[in-house]
Amino acid sequence: MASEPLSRQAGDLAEQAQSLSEGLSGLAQEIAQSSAQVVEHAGLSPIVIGLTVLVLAVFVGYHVVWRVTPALHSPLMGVTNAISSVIIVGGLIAAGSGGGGVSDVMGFLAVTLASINIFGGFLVTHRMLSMFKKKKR
Amino acid sequence: MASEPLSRQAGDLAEQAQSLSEGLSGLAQEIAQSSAQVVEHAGLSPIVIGLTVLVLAVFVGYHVVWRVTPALHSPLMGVTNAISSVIIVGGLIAAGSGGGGVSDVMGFLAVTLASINIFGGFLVTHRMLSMFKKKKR
Amino acid sequence: MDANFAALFYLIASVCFIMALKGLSHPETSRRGNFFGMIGMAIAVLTTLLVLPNVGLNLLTIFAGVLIGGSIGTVIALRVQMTALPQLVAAFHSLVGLAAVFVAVAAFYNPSAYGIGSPGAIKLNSLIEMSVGVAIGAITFTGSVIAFLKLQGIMSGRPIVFAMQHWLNLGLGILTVLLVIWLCRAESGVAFWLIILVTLALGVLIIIPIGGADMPVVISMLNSYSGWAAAGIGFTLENNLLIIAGSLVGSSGAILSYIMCKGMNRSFVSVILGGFGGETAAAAADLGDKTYQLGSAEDAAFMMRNAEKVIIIPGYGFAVAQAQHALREMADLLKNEGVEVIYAIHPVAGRMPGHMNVLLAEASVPYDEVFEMDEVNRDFAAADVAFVIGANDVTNPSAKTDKTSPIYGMPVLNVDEAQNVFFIKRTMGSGYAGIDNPLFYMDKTRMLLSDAKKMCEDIVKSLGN
Amino acid sequence: MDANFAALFYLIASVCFIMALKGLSHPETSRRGNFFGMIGMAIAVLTTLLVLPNVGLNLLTIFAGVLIGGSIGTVIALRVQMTALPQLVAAFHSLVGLAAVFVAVAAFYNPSAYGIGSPGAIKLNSLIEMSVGVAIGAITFTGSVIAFLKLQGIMSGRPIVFAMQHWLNLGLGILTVLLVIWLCRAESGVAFWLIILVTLALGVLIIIPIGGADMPVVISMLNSYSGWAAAGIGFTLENNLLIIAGSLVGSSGAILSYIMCKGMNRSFVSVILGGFGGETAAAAADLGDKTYQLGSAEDAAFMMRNAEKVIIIPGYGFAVAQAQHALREMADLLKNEGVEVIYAIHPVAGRMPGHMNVLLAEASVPYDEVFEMDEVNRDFAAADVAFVIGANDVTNPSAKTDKTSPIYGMPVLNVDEAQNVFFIKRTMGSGYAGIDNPLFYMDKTRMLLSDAKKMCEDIVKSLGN
Ligand SMILES: NC(=O)c1ccc[n+]([C@@H]2O[C@H](COP(=O)([O-])OP(=O)(O)OC[C@H]3O[C@@H](n4cnc5c(N)ncnc54)[C@H](OP(=O)(O)O)[C@@H]3O)[C@@H](O)[C@H]2O)c1
Ligand SMILES: NC(=O)c1ccc[n+]([C@@H]2O[C@H](COP(=O)([O-])OP(=O)(O)OC[C@H]3O[C@@H](n4cnc5c(N)ncnc54)[C@H](OP(=O)(O)O)[C@@H]3O)[C@@H](O)[C@H]2O)c1
Repeated sequence: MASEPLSRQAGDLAEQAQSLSEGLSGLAQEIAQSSAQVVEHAGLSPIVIGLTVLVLAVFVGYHVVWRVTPALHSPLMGVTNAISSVIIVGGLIAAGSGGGGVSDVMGFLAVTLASINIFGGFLVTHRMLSMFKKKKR
Repeated sequence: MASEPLSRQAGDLAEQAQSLSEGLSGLAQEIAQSSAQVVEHAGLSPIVIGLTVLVLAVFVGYHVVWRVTPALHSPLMGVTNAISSVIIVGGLIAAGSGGGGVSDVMGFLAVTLASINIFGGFLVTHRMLSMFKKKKR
Repeated sequence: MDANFAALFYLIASVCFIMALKGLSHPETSRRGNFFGMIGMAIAVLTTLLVLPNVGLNLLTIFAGVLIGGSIGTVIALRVQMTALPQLVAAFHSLVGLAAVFVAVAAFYNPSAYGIGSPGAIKLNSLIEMSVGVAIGAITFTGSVIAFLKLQGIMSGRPIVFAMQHWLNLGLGILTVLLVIWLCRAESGVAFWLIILVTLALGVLIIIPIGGADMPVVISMLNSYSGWAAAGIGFTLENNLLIIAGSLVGSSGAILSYIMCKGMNRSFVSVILGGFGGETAAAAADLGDKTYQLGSAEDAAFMMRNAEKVIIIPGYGFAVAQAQHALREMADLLKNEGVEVIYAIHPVAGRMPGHMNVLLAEASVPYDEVFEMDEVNRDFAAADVAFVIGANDVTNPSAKTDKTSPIYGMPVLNVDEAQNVFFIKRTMGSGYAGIDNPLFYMDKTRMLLSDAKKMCEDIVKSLGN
Repeated sequence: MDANFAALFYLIASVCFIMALKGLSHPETSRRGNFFGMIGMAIAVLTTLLVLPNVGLNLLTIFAGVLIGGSIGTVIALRVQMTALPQLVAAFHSLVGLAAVFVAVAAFYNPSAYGIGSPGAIKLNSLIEMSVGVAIGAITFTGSVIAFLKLQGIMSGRPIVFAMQHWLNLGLGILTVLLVIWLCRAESGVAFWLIILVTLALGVLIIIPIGGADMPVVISMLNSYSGWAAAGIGFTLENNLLIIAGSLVGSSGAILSYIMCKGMNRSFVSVILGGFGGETAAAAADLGDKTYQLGSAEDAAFMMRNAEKVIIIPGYGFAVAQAQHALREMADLLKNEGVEVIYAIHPVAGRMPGHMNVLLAEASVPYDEVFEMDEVNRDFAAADVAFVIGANDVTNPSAKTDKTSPIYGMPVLNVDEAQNVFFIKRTMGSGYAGIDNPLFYMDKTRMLLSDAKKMCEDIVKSLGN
């Protein structure tokens, strides 16, 4: 009699544990699903978002650049040169995250080169632009 | 003696089940975390993305509309009227997902009203534009 | 369809909309632009239908809606007279506003369809976006209805002003904000419907103090609003197409409002606060002691036949009288006699931007004979005749000279520089700005007091002899 | 910093960049525009530093890099002569290209820092984006170096052509694609470095056949490339700022290339395929039987002093001779005598878009005395003297009349319509396009064969007497 309840108890326990684990795995599935849904809904693929941004930015660039007066086309080259050095962001990530070895060196070099451009580009543009003066009347 | 192994067996079983369920819950947590990470990385908050798109689109709109020739400002009002009816997308979702009751009716009404605008707007613009003719020389 | 694919198609639709507006930069490309718009809309609708998970029989409802709406729209578009364009645009705007309200209501009662939560548990930011959308939509709706009624003449164009008006509006605005807070706290249906009611009332109250003739600015403003409403709902649906299209429309309306205000030399705020420009508000002042010279159709015909260059200045009265075809006939006869005839359009001639251009185009006047103010203003000095038809304010030289004039600083057409001036209008009364026009009393001016259409027909007869 | 906040700051930086380009629409607003650019860049850098999880001591490395790079950049920018702008831009572009390569290498060896996987297990799309970035970067690097060497005169400007050249380039291009496929399959480091090597070689090979004078188109094209490289890396980093800034630069470079090609009436493809425009390539043909008239500094001084209107047309030789200050002095003396002096700039005068404008501005010529071709071309008929200094092709009337001319169809300045023409150049040789100029042999033309700067100084002396 003592063994019976014990074994039954053990069976119960096992069953309980099983149902618990089943419940948990169900939960796990649910979580996985629901968070997958979130991904699907909130985040379109980053490529698609990037593409949207790219297309709009090209339209903006097209219109803005066509409005630049031809007299300032040289400064335009200077400014865009400096702006394209925004790639420094990539260098900062490499240099700043301490991956060690190659990545660190590359990051440092990228930051240095991009800095030459940023300072050089904006400054030379500033020099050009500050020469453009209106007639004194 | 028989009860001892049985109870031990039961205890083992229970322990196993527990470790199983623990493992499962760990798994569930991991899944939840990893998918949350995906969300965080791939999808910036949709509001931020929306804002980016909005800002760029406003720039595009600004430049494009300023280039519209004043002679075509009336057709411009016609076209933008039709384009703003793109809100029909919202109506389609309501009417097409069968939520029943209010939502269905609202969806139907929104689709109908937006359609008036879309057809009316584009057509009246077309009528206006087809009247603009160059001098025959 | 996969959501990512859908987003790509939506992007294509957005580009189509941008191309539609780009096309309007020139009459040559404008029709293609309009087609781009249609294609964009078709892509948007089809993509949405394909991305919906279980459309099934609901497709029938949708088709019914499109069919009914499409037929109504088509009939209206084909029947409407070009002189009634301002009203039409106002009416259409009201529909966009109402549709936005309906969409927001649907989202409130069936949030799961939009993926923004479940009934009673809608995401907070969605609730806020939704309230903004519904509020702008409701204001657009009733505001446009009032604008329509005023323009169509069903309601008097006179501004309706009363004490504490702006305070009342402010109060209702604050009330709306409080209701939105209530809605966000409790997601209460009552709060939601109260927001709709209050903003519907607000739409009426904002527009009634604005005079009938200021309605074009109002329409553009509401056009802009409807764009922002669409963009707001785009945030709720996380749909970039709605955000992009909404922004395009929003900027367009804002720019047109700005152009109009600048053309009238008035601030946007003064237009919106209202109380100005009842069509018949101000009586023409001290007319008594000035003398003017009446002319006849024969005088005009004789003078213009013997001119080398005639500049025609159409205005609001030209649209009212529907004189475009008669005018065109007159111009043709003159051109046959070797007279150079061109048209000069002031940016705010008529009651809607570009209004005159459409009317002239309707009468098959080639668009390269029609010039904007800036292009043509130097030519008046070399013109033998300036033929002003139903225009008034846009020719008023006191805008250039008289610092006390309410339109001082507004750019005007240099009609006073022409050798001879003819004015077709029915009375010696004033125009939209309610002020007298010194041009009427100049030696070189002849007043042709008659309906514009009738006078043109008379001149045509005289030219025929 | 939270990624969402960072994205907002990046958005602000993007807007700053857009405002920077917008500012350049007018000289008045241009300096403000440039400041916007600087602010945008500062925001971008600071945001990135704040969003990095564990910068720590690496901050020192970063500061060192910025300090070193910044100092070098500053010194160069302050020292460079305005006549050396084309070279400078080329040199700067090469650095952007190289930086892009370095970033891609860093991403390949430390992908987890960029959140694109772990070493040996990089996401497929990131691998593709990375290869595109590294390839464009490498081509930009070596291509710009060649352009720099040619413009600086270290390397001959003559096109270097050999048999099967374009096939070789095509072969290398295909090889690159194959290597990218290998990289995507195996994520092999060897493949990655081979891609870099091959594209570095490709950059050299693409540019050497292009003549020195076509370098400005090449520079713009490479500018565009560097923009797209940044945008490509923006996709890898899922960073909208890089995508937006890259697209702005990409469009800008493309538009400038287009403007230059149109100004030269050549197709972009013909420029890129090369073999044209060695500075000294074509000898001036059949000069023997035509006669020209020599003039002197005194002639020029006398004629211009007695003129009412003088139009000055500067060209490439003006830049080479660094004659800007002497010319300015000459113009001042003329203006003191009551002569109206203006400058006419052809879109492709000199060797870089806007080159002449910068040189004139350097000599403090007010920008409202400097006119674009379209603004000024009608004025030549009313000008007493057209004073051409170091320009040639941009005045050549055979572009208007001679269908067999290689520059037929290129828009030119109507110098032939002026009453008298002076040409300062050193020889009777041809300019960039290598063709003879019929203007030299007209009755009203006097050739002032001398260095541009010296001749201007001589004229100044004569005017002084
Ligand atoms: N275009 C826009 O977008 C816009 C927007 C808002 C406001 N506005 C305002 O509208 C005004 C437009 O100037 P406008 O010169 O075109 O118009 P206006 O100054 O309002 O003058 C119109 C004239 O037409 C005459 N008229 C009316 N019906 C006529 C008929 N059947 N036959 C002949 N003449 C008739 C009227 O004189 P009688 O009564 O004596 O006949 C009136 O003086 C400006 O003040 C502008 O600020 C324009
Ligand atoms: N601006 C751009 O963006 C760009 C880009 C690419 C190509 N291009 C091409 O460059 C050409 C520009 O036309 P351009 O008329 O300015 O130049 P050009 O046709 O190349 O003629 C320049 C003239 O300057 C003379 N010259 C050179 N050094 C001189 C000095 N120290 N003093 C006096 N004269 C000197 C040369 O004659 P001598 O040798 O006899 O002195 C030469 O004939 C066009 O063909 C254009 O297509 C321009």
